[in-house]
Amino acid sequence: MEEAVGLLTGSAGTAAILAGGSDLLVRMKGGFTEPDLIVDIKSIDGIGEIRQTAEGFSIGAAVPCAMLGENEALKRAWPGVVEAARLIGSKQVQGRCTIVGNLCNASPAADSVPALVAAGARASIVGPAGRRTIAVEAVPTAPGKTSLAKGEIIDAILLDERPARSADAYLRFIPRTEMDIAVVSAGVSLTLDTAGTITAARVALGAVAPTVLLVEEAARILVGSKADEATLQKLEEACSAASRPIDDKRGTVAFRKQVAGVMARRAATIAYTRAGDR
Amino acid sequence: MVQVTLWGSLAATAGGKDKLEIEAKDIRELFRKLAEQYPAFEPFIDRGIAVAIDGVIYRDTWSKELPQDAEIFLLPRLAGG
Amino acid sequence: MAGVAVSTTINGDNVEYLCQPDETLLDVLRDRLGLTGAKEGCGTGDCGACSIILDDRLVCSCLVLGAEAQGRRVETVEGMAHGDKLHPLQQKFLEHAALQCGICTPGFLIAAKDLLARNPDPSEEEIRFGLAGNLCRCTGYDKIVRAVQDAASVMKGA
Amino acid sequence: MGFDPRYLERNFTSVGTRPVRPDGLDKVTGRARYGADFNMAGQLVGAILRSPHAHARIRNIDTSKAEKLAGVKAVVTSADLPDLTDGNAEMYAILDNCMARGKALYDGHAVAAVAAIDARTARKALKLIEIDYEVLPHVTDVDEAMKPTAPVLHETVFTEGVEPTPDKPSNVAKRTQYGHGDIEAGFGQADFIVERSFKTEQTHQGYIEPHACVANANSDGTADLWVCTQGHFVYRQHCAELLGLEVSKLRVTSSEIGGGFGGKTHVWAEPVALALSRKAGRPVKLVMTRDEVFRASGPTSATSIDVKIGARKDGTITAATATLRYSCGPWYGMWAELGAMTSFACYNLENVKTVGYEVLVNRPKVAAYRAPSAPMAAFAVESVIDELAKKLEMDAVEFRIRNAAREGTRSSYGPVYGPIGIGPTLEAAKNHPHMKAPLGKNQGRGMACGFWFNFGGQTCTDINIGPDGSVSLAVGTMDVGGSRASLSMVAAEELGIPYENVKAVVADTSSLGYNDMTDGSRGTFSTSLATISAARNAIQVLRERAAQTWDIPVEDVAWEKGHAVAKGEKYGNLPSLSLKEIAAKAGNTGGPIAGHSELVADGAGVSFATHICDIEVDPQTGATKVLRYTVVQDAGKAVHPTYVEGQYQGGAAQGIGWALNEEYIYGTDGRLQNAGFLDYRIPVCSDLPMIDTQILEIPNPNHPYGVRGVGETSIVPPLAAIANAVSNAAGVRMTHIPMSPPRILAAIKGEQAG
Repeated sequence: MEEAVGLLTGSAGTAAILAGGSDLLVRMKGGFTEPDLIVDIKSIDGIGEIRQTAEGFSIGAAVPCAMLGENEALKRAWPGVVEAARLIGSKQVQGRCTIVGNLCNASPAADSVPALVAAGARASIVGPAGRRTIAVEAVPTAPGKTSLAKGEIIDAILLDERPARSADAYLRFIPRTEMDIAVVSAGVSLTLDTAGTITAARVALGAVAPTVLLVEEAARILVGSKADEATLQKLEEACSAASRPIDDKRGTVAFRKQVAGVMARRAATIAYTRAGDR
Repeated sequence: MVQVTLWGSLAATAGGKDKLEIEAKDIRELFRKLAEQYPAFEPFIDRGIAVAIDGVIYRDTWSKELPQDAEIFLLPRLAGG
Repeated sequence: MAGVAVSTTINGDNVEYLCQPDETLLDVLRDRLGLTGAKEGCGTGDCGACSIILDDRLVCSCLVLGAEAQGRRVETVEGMAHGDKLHPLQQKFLEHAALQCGICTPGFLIAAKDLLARNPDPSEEEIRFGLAGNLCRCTGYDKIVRAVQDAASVMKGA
Repeated sequence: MGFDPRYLERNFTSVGTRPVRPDGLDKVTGRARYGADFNMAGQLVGAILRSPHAHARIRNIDTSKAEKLAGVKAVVTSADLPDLTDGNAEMYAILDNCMARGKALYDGHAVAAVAAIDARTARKALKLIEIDYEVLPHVTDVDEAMKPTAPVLHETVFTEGVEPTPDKPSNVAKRTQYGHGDIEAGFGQADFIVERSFKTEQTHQGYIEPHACVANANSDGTADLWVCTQGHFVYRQHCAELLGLEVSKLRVTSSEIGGGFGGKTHVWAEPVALALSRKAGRPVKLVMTRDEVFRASGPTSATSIDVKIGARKDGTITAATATLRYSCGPWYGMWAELGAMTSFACYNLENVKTVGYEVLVNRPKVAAYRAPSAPMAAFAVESVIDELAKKLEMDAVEFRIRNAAREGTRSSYGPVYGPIGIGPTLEAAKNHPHMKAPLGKNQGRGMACGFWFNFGGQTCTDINIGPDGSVSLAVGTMDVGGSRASLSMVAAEELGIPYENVKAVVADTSSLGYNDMTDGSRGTFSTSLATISAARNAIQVLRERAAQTWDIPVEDVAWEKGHAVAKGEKYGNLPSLSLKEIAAKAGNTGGPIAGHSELVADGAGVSFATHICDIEVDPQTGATKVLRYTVVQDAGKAVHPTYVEGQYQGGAAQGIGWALNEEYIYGTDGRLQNAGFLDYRIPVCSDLPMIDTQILEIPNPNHPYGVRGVGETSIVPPLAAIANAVSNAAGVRMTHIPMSPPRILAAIKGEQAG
């Protein structure tokens, strides 16, 4: 790890970190980037593993997304994060892509990011100045841009242990059934009390702003409710209102605003059912 | 004698007339007479023409015989995928 | 850039090659090693025609660098048959006419092999989603799905 | 060769069976060689520089820096491809498309090319070519391009087909008109009239294999080209004409083809590869990237269509009109004309009129795409037919059956139909269980008909009989989806031998006479005619050799089930001679035994299909799901039914993609925004259900077995069938294709808002 940080810090030209390569190689193919240095981090000790820690889970930066779906404990604790990670690309891409790569690519439409933000995940960063940990939503700052300093590498994503009656869910809208980038997406994480009342909630929306939106108003609406129809209607409206999307080749402003609410409502319903089942 | 209908853009080459009666025993004679009467027709022959004889579409094979009183449609050579 | 020396295993054989650091494994297979079974349909991981299995994981070889194959195991369509005996998937693709132009076929065969290794008894829906990373423009997928279903039942019986 | 009714009684031995295709083994083992799988010793890598502008004058091209880069062996521009087209507008358009001459006419238009020792050097060299562009105003939308204020692509284009010819240049290259009867009077008799406007966006054939070739041009005027193409003889002709080569000195070998669907019917980069090779004195391999395939090779037209149909209360259509505007890219085409010819071809109409406008826009040159132009016209017409049926309170199938064309109907494009299959496909659809299956909430059923002409054309085929009695069949039509199997079956059928004894190959251009390309659904129709003819010629030789062996007159020798048989009581003791026995003695009886044929296959026989589909619409997101899909189509006679089904299914799948998600998306800057499979969304496996097929066999009177082409018609009905299903499910008429979720949701919201 020190060697990788040293290489990246010392490089004079453009340097790129290679983990899964499913974004980097596409950018290289398209001529959008011609790195002078490519640092393959997959051989760094432990970076290809999912570890259960005292606090929860540590998902190494080189763990391909397919591995998340093969980890039963993680699936049980964070089903929404796992389903989001497993929606990135095809089976072929799943065998390569990583959630850290998805995060650092800083696309507003990244699938795993709204789920990670809703989950309150943190990024563990190693750099020339040592180690630091920040909330995942603080990593992307604009499309294609991150808050990472030169030489810094995210070595893992950290997820908490789950309290009882907690669950998350992620839904996205795509025109096909597979192989698309999210037109809009929503991640919802909930904790219920024994009576089924929501005591904690986080709602994040993707592809409706330059970076993933954490919609606090939506969380406030959910907390104290039992995800009844009136609450879900308010949630839907709040999420549509919070969305600040653009028109582009994948969708229109009107479509994104409207469907963001629909996705949030449906994800909340799934998360609520899941949380009640445990 | 055969009844010839010039279709689509071909009609313009015959001064807007889209129906002609021509004495021709085969496609070669038909084309020759059309080109004599309507010089603007010739480039279309070079481009390729489809000839429908009593409903069946043929290419421009010169020796194809035209039955007496046949209904002939001249269509542009088609493009396919 | 200086070349990278790579030692790897391809379809069970030890192979050594020299490649550029930014050269994809697909280009190495096709242009340096003469293994043209994997095809480049897009070069961006969107069509699956270059599918291979790398250390038991299905990947697009256009999204892997040649240098990354160092010390790993690569399986391509050229390694599916045993001598003159076709893999059941290959046989069933032939019998069901699961190919028309055939350009996507190597990728489908490799992806289907990986699918059946993980799930020997897939439902139609599981096959369809399992093969969603492979584009076919000729068949409408109908006969491909049937061939995989048939191969799965043959392989279970074997 | 006319249909031989005896075949109806006859039991075919090969035709109609489902053997494994001869090229299958190579394709499942990865050994089959496609365009990019071929290499020559010492080959260079070619790459093309493309315009980033939709419309720009090229003031100057400076290639000096690129030429000086180490490893660069040739740089070419339009100056290296002088205009040899001699006034042939179609060839000039192809030349201008291969390499821009003075003006770049679309985003992706080739402006220069290099050949270098490797790909990296070639890419670097492209960046060193300096082009001085004067960016011009552009237009990419078909309706916008027709406006008098639109930027004009060519000052030399004055609308053809209008009297008098306009004195101002415009983007409307041509107007065409088809039809018969009295439209005004017809609408006067109508009790109900439906009139609507429709739009369809541009789509790409989407073949998975990018264009690829290896070119080797020698200084003595000879050249070789290895290429993926639907017609290697046509590519030879194009390349020879554009480069000033003698046709017979250019040998073109077709590789296996990874899909074409019309997109590989004329040259794109092949002349450039030859020009590079000629300049460099070395072979050059040129392979397009996927981005180049989308930006610079053959999409279909974007369209804008108005349709008006009137009917009496009893369900008889009294009049129908359509105005069709089709984009052609920057050069003249016949795309609107094909739309005008096909739009009402399914119906028996007394009064019909269609008008087509060929419209030039700053988009890539339009190429044929499977039944070119017919799907969009069918979408517009079949949508209005459905709406009219509703107004009449008639069942949509019954309404179509009542008005369907039949033998003796004057078609909307002119000629009178012989025996045709539209009625039977409609009856089959009406009686299909799919029509009666229950539908759930938010689900809708739609159906539609489609028509395509089908072609014949020039065809040359050889049959050579080996000394051991095995047979080689050399054809000149590219095998795009199993024709080597079907043609081997036909050869086996005629010769009376097992299918396994025939080996079919696609011969190169130096080994066989000229063949038109595999387009217009002509492959199996035309080449089976030529194969039957060649086989019968070979049988004539076999009979002569048997006669010689027996020393009897050839008239007394018949050919039965693969054997020469002496006819007549006086030869009662002569055992028959098998093909194998005759072949073994060929050296003693006159040398090699072969059968050849050169012909123009005519009378391909028009083709009709009816499709049924069920769609579920999510009213909150506009998402669609195809629940069930059925294709009913007339094949005349299905030679290899499995591959006929494959054609039906494949065409339907392409139509589904077109209907729901595929489209070229241009920015206001005139640049294509989705030149890749990520955002140009062709259907994936999980998008589709199984696609049911029903093959009808209404013999084509112009083929001995009754065969009709089957390749294209299956893409004609889906746009309309799906639009009708979505409209029924969502409760709002969809008029813009593709019916992507944002368009469906906007339509639903619009309807709710009133």
